[in-house]
Amino acid sequence: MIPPQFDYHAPGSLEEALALLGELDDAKVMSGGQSLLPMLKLRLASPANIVDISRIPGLDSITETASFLRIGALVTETALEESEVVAERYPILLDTARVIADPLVRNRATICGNVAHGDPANDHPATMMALRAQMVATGPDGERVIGVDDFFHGLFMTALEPGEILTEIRIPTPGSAGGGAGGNGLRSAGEQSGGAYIKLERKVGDYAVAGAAVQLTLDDSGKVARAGVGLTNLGMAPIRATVAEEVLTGARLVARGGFRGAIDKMRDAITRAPDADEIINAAAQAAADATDPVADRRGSVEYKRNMARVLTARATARALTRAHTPAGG
Amino acid sequence: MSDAKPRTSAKICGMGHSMKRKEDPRFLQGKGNYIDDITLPGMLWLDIVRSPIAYGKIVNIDASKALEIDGVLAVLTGKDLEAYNLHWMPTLMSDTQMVLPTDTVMYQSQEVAGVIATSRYAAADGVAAVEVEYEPMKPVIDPFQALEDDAPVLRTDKEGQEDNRIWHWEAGDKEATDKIFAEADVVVREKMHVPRIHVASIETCGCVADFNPVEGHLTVYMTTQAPHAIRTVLALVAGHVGLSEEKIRVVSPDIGGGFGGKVPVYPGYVVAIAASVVLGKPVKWIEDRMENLQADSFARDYHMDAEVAADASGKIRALRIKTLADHGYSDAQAAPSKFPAGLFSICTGSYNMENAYAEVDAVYTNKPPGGVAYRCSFRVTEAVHCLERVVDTLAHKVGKDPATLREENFIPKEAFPYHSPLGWEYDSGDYQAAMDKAKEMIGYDDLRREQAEKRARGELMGIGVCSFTEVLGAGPSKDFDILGIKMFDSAEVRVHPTGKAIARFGTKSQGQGHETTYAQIIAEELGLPAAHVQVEEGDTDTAPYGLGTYASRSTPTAGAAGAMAARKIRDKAAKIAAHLLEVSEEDLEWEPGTFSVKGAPDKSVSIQDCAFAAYTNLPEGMEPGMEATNYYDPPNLTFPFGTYICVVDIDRGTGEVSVRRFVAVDDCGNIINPMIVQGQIHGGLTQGLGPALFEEIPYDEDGNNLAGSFMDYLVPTAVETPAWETGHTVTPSPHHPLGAKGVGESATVGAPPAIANAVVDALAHLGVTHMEIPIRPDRVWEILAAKGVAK
Amino acid sequence: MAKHHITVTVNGEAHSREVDSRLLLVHLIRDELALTGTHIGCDTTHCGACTVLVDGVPTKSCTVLAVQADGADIGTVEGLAGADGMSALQEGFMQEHGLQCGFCTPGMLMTGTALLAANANPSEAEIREAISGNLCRCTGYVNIVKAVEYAAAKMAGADADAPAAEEAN
Amino acid sequence: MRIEEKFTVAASADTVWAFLTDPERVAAALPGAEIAEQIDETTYSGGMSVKVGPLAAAYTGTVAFELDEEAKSAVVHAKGQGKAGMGNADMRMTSRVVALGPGETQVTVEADLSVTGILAQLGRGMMQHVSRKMFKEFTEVLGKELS
Repeated sequence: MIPPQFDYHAPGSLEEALALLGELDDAKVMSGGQSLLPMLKLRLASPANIVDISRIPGLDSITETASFLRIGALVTETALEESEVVAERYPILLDTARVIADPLVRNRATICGNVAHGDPANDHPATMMALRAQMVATGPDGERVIGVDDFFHGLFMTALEPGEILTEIRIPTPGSAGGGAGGNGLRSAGEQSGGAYIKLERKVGDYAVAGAAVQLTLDDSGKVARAGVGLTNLGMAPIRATVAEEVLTGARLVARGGFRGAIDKMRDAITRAPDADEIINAAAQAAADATDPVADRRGSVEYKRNMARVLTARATARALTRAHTPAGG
Repeated sequence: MSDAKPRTSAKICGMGHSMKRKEDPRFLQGKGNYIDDITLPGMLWLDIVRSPIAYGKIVNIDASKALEIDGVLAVLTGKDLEAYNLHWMPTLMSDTQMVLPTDTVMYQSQEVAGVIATSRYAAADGVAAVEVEYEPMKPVIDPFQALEDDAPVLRTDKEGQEDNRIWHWEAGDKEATDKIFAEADVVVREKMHVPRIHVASIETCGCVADFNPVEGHLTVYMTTQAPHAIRTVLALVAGHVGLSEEKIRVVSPDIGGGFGGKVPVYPGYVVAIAASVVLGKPVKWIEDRMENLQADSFARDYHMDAEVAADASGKIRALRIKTLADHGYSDAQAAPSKFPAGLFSICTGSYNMENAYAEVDAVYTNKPPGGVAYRCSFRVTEAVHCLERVVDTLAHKVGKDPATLREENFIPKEAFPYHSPLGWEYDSGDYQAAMDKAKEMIGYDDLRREQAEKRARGELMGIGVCSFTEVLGAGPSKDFDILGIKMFDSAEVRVHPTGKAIARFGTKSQGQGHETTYAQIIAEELGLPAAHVQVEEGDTDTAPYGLGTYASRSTPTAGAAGAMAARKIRDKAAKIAAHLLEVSEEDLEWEPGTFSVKGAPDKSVSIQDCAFAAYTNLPEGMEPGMEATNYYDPPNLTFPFGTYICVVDIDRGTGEVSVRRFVAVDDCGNIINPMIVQGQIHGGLTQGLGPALFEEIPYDEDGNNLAGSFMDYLVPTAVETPAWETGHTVTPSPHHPLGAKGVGESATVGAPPAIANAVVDALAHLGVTHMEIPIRPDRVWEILAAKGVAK
Repeated sequence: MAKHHITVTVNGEAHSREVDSRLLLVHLIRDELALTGTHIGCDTTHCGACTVLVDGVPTKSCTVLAVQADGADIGTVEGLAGADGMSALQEGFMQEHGLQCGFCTPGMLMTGTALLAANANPSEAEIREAISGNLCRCTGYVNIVKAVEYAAAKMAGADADAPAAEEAN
Repeated sequence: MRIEEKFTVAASADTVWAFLTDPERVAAALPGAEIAEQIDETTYSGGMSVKVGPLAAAYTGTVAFELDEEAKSAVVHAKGQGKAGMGNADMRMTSRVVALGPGETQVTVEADLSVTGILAQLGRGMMQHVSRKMFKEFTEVLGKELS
């Protein structure tokens, strides 16, 4: 398996990279190359030019500001796995990184590459949807910020223009107005959030049969203030399961203790409020209903829809547990 | 039944010692010499244009653009080979197979043209630039459809071929078997498919063909498990163009895994040889993984319909199996010529029964030709899977624990040598001992209790049992040959004056550790330290003729030959010792490495002393030197056996199966190197796990191979593979010189039914009696959903 | 198509070459530098037979361009052995029968070496996870896990006479 | 592979029928399709290039039209060969046009698509996604052009 001929360019700065993308015909941006090079070797893609951005300084950091966790274009999956702030505060990201390809691929593969590739079978897009991430595209005219909902256009298609590079992903911090699961609601005191990504794969290194990312923010009464649900490989593009999010939002999924818990219980009994399991199941079913999978060697349409349901329920349960465990759990 | 202590000291390191492998240092330091490591001066590269369609006419091949590429020297097509009558070649089963097509392609990824260039990269560019115009035809993919009256006849090249049938094979007494079925209390039946799989050795196939135009001599370095047989086949195929056998040298270098996939002659080898002959330069061909998975010989692909007749208590009375074998477009199996269905008639397994009848029909389809054995002694895996599955169904039907039902049907150990209803003479066995040990190791009764508790809670846990009997060591010359060449194997042992030795064999290791185990055999018999015995295989110019390594035949045949050759040398050494000690031969005693005088143990000479004397101080009239050759024609096959028990847990939400524990108790007779035997079992189990849960090569209706790369051909990683637990019993083979039986493939044979039985066992209370392999999560989930237990 | 002048240090030795854009690192190592211990097994970044260390990081060299490695420090299996023969991990593979055909072994060794550099005392699960990008068709992985454990124990100065592979009888 | 689609267009049945039976207009509505020349009364030669992100494939071949004016049913048989060993594609598509009202027409499309080669082999339902995407774009253009 030998790649076709192309010209390779390794710009030393972002400006240089953008200039190259402007000048060159049929140029493709490469960071870790772990998706692009296999496609070249299979001769499924044959760009005339490859612009390798991996030598550009300053794009490889993970930093947390008051509002965002900022992941640079060259941050590898391994770096994400080893990041303390990710482990402590964004376990859903750690979940996601850990199930991508295999450890050797993750040493080179980047988060931004995983997202920019636009492959609905990639894992990060669903998580980014659950987290309401923002994509920072840098082009000849500077930066523009694209909300995750507007980013994925279809099979291998994204909002990135040919001359643009995905230079950063911004994830709202759990404590920020974004509240982890987005929305514009102001954060109230005592909020807690947690998330989880669960992937069903046939073996290590496989694309997902299905994957579900769930991020929950609970208010101080234990009710879901905001919910984010993203799904992997269940349609032509990554899917945000908005109905499932609506089902979860406002629900109290975990009982409070003590006197307030007893009052809750009485009220729920009188109003015949559905219990937590029923709500989670309803959300999971709503997630399944949002999918549009095709049958392949990974399973039938019915199987995949059901896996969307099962994985969403499990990811929701895990997200809840984490929301109730200090420091992300 | 307990392990005998090794007869030799740790210094000599004969049988029973876990000697560290002699081949390891070079592999560990990156100094192995695999096919792609060979570079010859002036070497060119071959890359192959392959058909993207499964069936169709070639309208035109336009190589002009390829020839314009810098470095591309030539494009060889079927028409070019036709000029030398080299466009077709015989298969090992006396069928024919195209080298390159002249007009029709018969399967996806079939070789269509060869591009020869000065580099790997130019050759690949050349392949992409060759334009082939096809006129596609509707392929025949389903073997059952291939048998229908309106199916197109695929092999129009074969005169008199009026349908897609290749052959019909049967064994046993049909009438007597049918009679038992008609009167039996209980009959159970399962239909099952053991699907097409691929050995997927991590090293693909390849060769460097080096034709010397001045001397008319051809050297072929190639990934072959059977170099000598290949040399003969090459001479038969290309003798008419001047390549006679004395001018052909086949060298099999280090092999990165074989498992049966490196037995056949693939078109790529022949095209490389043709290119080297035409261009007068060395030509290298190395397959990539997609070519390997899509065009090399597959394994299995047996559709079986199995029935067992029993009395009301579950005592098995008879077995009846009807099978359809999908061979692709040519019967290119690597099997003994008189055994078109391999050793499938081992299908009565470990159980005593009155009668049995098995039949196999083979058909052509538009798929790659085959099949090879995938770490199995010629269709034993299919036979064992079939029997062990349907025996479980019987246990379920009569309400008995599957282990108990097996025990009640075992051939008792007093019954050996046992004559099976389908004609085998089992050499030795003690099936109950292996079962007892496996049950004890895994804690069988506790597991059954745990299962009952879990079932009550709605959790799905299963315990699977398999008690297989293998048949290895092909084979005795009265029955076994390949293209007429008897399936003996050989050893040649030379002891040098200083007491060191070289031993050469007709087999070829692909990871089995022959350099170590064969040295241990010589050490056992001669008392020379195994460290002082250099083992060589694979070069047809130096090694004695043999049929090669596959079907677990190395220890039963070449290993025996090594022992016999060493014994000849020891006999000669005894005479020399008597001469040196000035006593008669009858007065000598032999302890490994030393002859001493009976009653006077301090009067002794070492085997090294004898070796030196063989060159320096001979008894009068004795021929100098110390070497011997043996061509070993085994009197019978060997019949290793074992009991495997597997515990699985099933996720009711996703249908995922996880193998929690797996205990394998094997009996391969006397053990040469326990460490290596255990390693072989670990590997075999993993190659049983793969087909049971992951591996399969499916085709869509258009003939597209849907598992053509490691993206979809799912080789288990360390994460999916459980920590195997192994144990053994020892029941020596009475006819093998060392009492050994062979072990390389037992685990591949025994593991799939153990795993499948465990999954079925987990679902048995729901009325499930069978699961097709590979047991994919979606398949399990469909059943859970149908039974209303999916979460 | 453009050529690129690159310099790579392989096992401590610097090499300069003019390479095509598309030359894969594994082909630079095998075909140009004749270090054939690094193998090729799959082409689709699954098998890990081509694993080398790039600046200490285990990397599938079939999925990296040679030009991407310009300036890098590359380690291959040929560079593992010390003056006294074999590294602790190589010795572990030999003692625990962690290899059979030997084809995946160099990749396993490079991955294992990097694992032990990062984690001196990995658990069985950690070892299995670490080598999950390296396929082996012969050993069933059990003894590869033991080989890594052997090396960890030896490097920790523990009793180097770790018991060899014995059956659980 | 079988694809079935049903959609309504806000145009008269005759308008839709005229569109669906005009090779040039159909080609223009299919992204990547191109009619090169007319070979005979019902057959045209042409090409189709499929580009999905970095993934690209190009086919050349023929397309034949078989029309049943009365039943407003058209059978289009397209077959093509991919460049650089990409494999072959063969599609037999039957479209039926049914007037639901004066300005509303239902189109049903049934297509049998057979694709060989690497795109069909990648076990990810890639071709299903690609063909669904093409149909979707086609119906969008159709709707836009005629409404």
